Amino acid sequence: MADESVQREALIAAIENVAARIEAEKSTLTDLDSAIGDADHGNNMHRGFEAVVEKVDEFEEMSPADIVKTVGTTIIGNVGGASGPLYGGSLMSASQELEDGITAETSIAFAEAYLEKVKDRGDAHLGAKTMVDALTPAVHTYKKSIEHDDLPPLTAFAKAVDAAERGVEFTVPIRAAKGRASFLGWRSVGHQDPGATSTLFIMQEILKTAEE
Amino acid sequence: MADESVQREALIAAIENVAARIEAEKSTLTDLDSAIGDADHGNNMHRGFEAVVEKVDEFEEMSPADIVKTVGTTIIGNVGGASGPLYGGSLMSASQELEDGITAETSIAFAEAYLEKVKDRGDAHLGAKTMVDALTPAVHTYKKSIEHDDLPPLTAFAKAVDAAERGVEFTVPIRAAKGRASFLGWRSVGHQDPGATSTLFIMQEILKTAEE
Amino acid sequence: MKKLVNDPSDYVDEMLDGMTAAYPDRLRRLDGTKVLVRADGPVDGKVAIVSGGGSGHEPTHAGYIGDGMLDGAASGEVFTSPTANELNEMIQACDAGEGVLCVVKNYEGDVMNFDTAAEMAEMEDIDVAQVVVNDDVAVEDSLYTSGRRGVCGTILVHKAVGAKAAAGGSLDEVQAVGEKVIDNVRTMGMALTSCITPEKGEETFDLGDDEIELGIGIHGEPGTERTDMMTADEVAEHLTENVLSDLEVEAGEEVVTIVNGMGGTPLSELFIVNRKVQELLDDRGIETWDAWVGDYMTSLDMMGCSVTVCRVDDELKDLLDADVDTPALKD
Amino acid sequence: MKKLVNDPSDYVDEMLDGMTAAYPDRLRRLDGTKVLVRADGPVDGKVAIVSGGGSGHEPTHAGYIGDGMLDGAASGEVFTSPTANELNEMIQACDAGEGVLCVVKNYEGDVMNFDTAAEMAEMEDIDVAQVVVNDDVAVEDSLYTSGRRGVCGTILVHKAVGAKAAAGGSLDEVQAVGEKVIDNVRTMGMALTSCITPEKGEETFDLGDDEIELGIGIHGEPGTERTDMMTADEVAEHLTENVLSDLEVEAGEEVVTIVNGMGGTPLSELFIVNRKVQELLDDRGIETWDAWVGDYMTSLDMMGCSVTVCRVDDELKDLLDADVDTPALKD
Ligand SMILES: Nc1ncnc2c1ncn2[C@@H]1O[C@H](COP(=O)(O)OP(=O)(O)O)[C@@H](O)[C@H]1O
Ligand SMILES: Nc1ncnc2c1ncn2[C@@H]1O[C@H](COP(=O)(O)OP(=O)(O)O)[C@@H](O)[C@H]1O
Ligand SMILES: [Mg+2]
Ligand SMILES: [Mg+2]
Ligand SMILES: [Mg+2]
Ligand SMILES: [Mg+2]
Repeated sequence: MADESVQREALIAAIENVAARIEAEKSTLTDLDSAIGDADHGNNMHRGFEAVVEKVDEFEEMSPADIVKTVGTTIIGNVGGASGPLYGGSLMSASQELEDGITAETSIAFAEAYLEKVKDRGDAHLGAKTMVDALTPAVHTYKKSIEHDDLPPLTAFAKAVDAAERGVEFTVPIRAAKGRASFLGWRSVGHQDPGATSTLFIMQEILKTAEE
Repeated sequence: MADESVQREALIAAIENVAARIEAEKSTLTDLDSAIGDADHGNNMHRGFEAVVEKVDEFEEMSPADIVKTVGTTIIGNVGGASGPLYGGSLMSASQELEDGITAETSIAFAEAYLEKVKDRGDAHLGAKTMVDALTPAVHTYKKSIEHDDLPPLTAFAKAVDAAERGVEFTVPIRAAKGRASFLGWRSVGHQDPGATSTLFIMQEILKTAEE
Repeated sequence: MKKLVNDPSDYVDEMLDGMTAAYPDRLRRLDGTKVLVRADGPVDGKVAIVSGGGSGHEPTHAGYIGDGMLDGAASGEVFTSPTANELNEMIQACDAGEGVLCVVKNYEGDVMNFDTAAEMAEMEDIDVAQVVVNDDVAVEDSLYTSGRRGVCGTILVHKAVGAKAAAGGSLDEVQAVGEKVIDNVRTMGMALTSCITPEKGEETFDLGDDEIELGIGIHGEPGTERTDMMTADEVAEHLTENVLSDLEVEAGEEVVTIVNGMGGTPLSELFIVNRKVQELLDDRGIETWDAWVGDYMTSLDMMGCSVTVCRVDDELKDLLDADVDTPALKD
Repeated sequence: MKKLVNDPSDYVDEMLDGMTAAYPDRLRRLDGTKVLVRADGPVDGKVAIVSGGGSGHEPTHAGYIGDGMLDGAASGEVFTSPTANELNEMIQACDAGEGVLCVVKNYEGDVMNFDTAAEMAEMEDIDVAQVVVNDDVAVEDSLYTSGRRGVCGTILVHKAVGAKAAAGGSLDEVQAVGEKVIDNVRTMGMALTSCITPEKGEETFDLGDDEIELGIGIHGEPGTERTDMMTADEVAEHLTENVLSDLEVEAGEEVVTIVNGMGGTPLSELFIVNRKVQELLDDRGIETWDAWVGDYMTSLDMMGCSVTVCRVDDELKDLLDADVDTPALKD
């Protein structure tokens, strides 16, 4: 993989693209959260990434691992709600896996650590209608595509995004067991999970940046 | 004029017709009061006449003066608001003029006393956009038709009703100076006064009963 | 109509039963009336303070019954003055021999019925005095009105006269305190939405999505002016400026302020308005001695607020600060 | 959207400024945060009680800061848990060396952020304990939920633990009182209308003119069930029956009840509901030791109410009766 400064620039570009996408999808996410939650997911994510983008200048001096960690702590410090600790805490903790730079190997380790931390914090199993349902197929597919199918990381990541998309769609017909949507009981069936959706948007933007 | 029991029956019939009319026009009156008041004039009048009708049995034993007085006290005791003391108090006090029965003469005295009492209680001059604007032309016309034009009381009263109608219409284009509508200032212009309207309805029913 | 209501014609009756059920140790209902009085009243040796008016303004009036404030409150139908008969029963039930002060808001219905009730009570040899509150600056006092309306400033009148009576003031002294508050208190209100009365079941006025009413009273009547939607700061400024200029408060003077909710306004929004009100007073060098924020005198479910400013001196500060123990106001 | 608001993104910030402007002697804002603490805190020798959660529930939480109740309250954005960083700052600012009890409502966001904050604070050698309130019986506690939600019963937890701390209870004792209230309190709520959040500016759920939501939480989320419009008595019955059967109260037991408004409901309607709630308890021989009626924990401008019942023994009665002096609750 490329050297640190190239990685840093790519990471910063990805972060900026993610932030722009979140801003553009703010009301989509909030509307999804209106249906089965409390109508703030778009605002929460937007507030977090707005704060992240304000730190971009500082990123120029940082290693990729530190950048990811800072994104995590910034989200923790600005978002609140369930998505704050889930996104922020997991980024912060999984960033350790990138301390030796971003390689095919470390990116798998990062993805696995991130998923583990989300599941741990949120205590959500697969099928509970949360972001875990988007993340799990994506992480499984990414790891398998590289380790078993020997695909290049970019191709593997494109497959992972497809997998996440199917995960998001899977959240629609099932009953929530975690998060606010769970309080709705059977009424949560038929609605798409906001957190799974924002996870997909983020992954799509990372892919788009990498492809450029 | 007819003897006391005939008068009593006519009076009771008139009261019942008035009560029915007020019930039928309840929402008309309330809607007028919504526009420039507090949306309760129909309910207030209805509550009062409902209570009056419940007393009809007692009326069978009473003189016309006592019936009118009881109507007045019943309204005072059940209506509240501005219309309670205005309608109720004036009926109560003017009923004294009927102590010697209902004649052309006593009916004029009653009408004048009633108007005086309304003006006195409400401190409203002509043109203040209140029930006084319906009452004044009616009382003046009634008195003049009998005393100067020698018309029979029924014809005089029909003229009085016409006069009241013109009074009601006169309330539309003027600015209120009394009652809740006065708080609206110029915004009261263009709306018909609820109290003048209920006064007209009452007179129309009395006329209708007398004509039957 | 979206209301927690059974038969609309039982609205006031059931509300009063719900109040006595909530505060059985504090409130007692006079049989067959819509009058609530202190459970421990009449209070020996004390001038009685009574108030009343249409319902729909809760916690006004009955929520202010108790030590240091009201001895009785008469509730009419929604937005309709109580009858003179009920007011008379209240006056009689509350009198402890020291006389009764009636706090009346300046509406013709209220004034006429209280006048009649006072006449009735005086025939029973009860000393009755009256103060008429007219704090609403939205209505100019001119040939074209019956004076200004009484609105949220009434709460400060209740508090001050209640304290004076509790402190043993005579009927004259208590009345004088009421007049003093009335001379020094001004209010102006606005509505974001109309209220819906239970009997009518619809908005009493239609307001566009981008319109508000300025200069409303507390009976769901339209205001003196309809304008485009404003920000909270603009609303606060408009109301405060009107109130201050009418009251002619000067730098260095001390005031009590009330940002009052009309019933349907979230408390959070009232605090947003209060922030600006206090900033404006600060800018003018006027000192807020005490700031009240909440629903004190409402119009059912109306969204909107009013701003009240009352100039205070040492006497009024003592009275407004004095002990009070009622369902809606405690010290 | 009809709100008294400036820039919606300043909503919470300006509301908090409006609160400190109203109660400068009582409340102090921690610089650069959305945390309010007692102006006279930390209180020597006393366990600190802190709470927090999303905004939009006013007077919850900051309205309950004061003697006998909370030492600090953290406000998140509207309906969004505060961040762990702010919660940590609050815990640190409120600790007087005797430890800090966090009263948390059972939402994953609140729980996760309070957990993280507790970890942070413990690294600074502060004793932190937690109670998690989950009084909402609308949500069955099953495989399919993250347990029940915490709603209006939280106010009674605040009151009881606040009293215990004021009386010198240790952190363990205070926590035990919190658990005891939680074991004995149940709530269920309903909505006539959706609320409108300032950022979204529209209803969070669409409800027909003849429909209501039963089993709502306090964040504008739809309820567990949508039904046809009901009368006030039917609503009271539905909520009360569900609460009582979950709590398994028996004849002869004593309870505190709360009929809580969701923010846009007139007080008059809450009393109409309370009337029926008390009638139902009476019918079952359950004794209401105290009845609260008002807006204690709201959802912005939502119309609707919740019914809370809490079983009390002598210990809880003493604590709920103890002195309290906060903007929103006084004794
Ligand atoms: N326990 C959990 N485990 C995993 N994900 C969760 C959990 N709880 C909530 N989420 C995710 O968080 C999303 C909601 O985030 P957000 O609306 O920002 O927070 P909040 O629910 O506090 O309002 C949900 O759509 C879901 O994907
Ligand atoms: N001072 C007054 N003098 C004469 N009539 C008045 C006066 N004030 C009000 N009215 C009449 O009373 C009517 C309103 O009655 P109503 O709505 O029942 O009472 P309220 O105004 O107390 O709600 C007005 O339309 C007007 O005709
Ligand atoms: Mg949410
Ligand atoms: Mg009227
Ligand atoms: Mg009226
Ligand atoms: Mg949230």
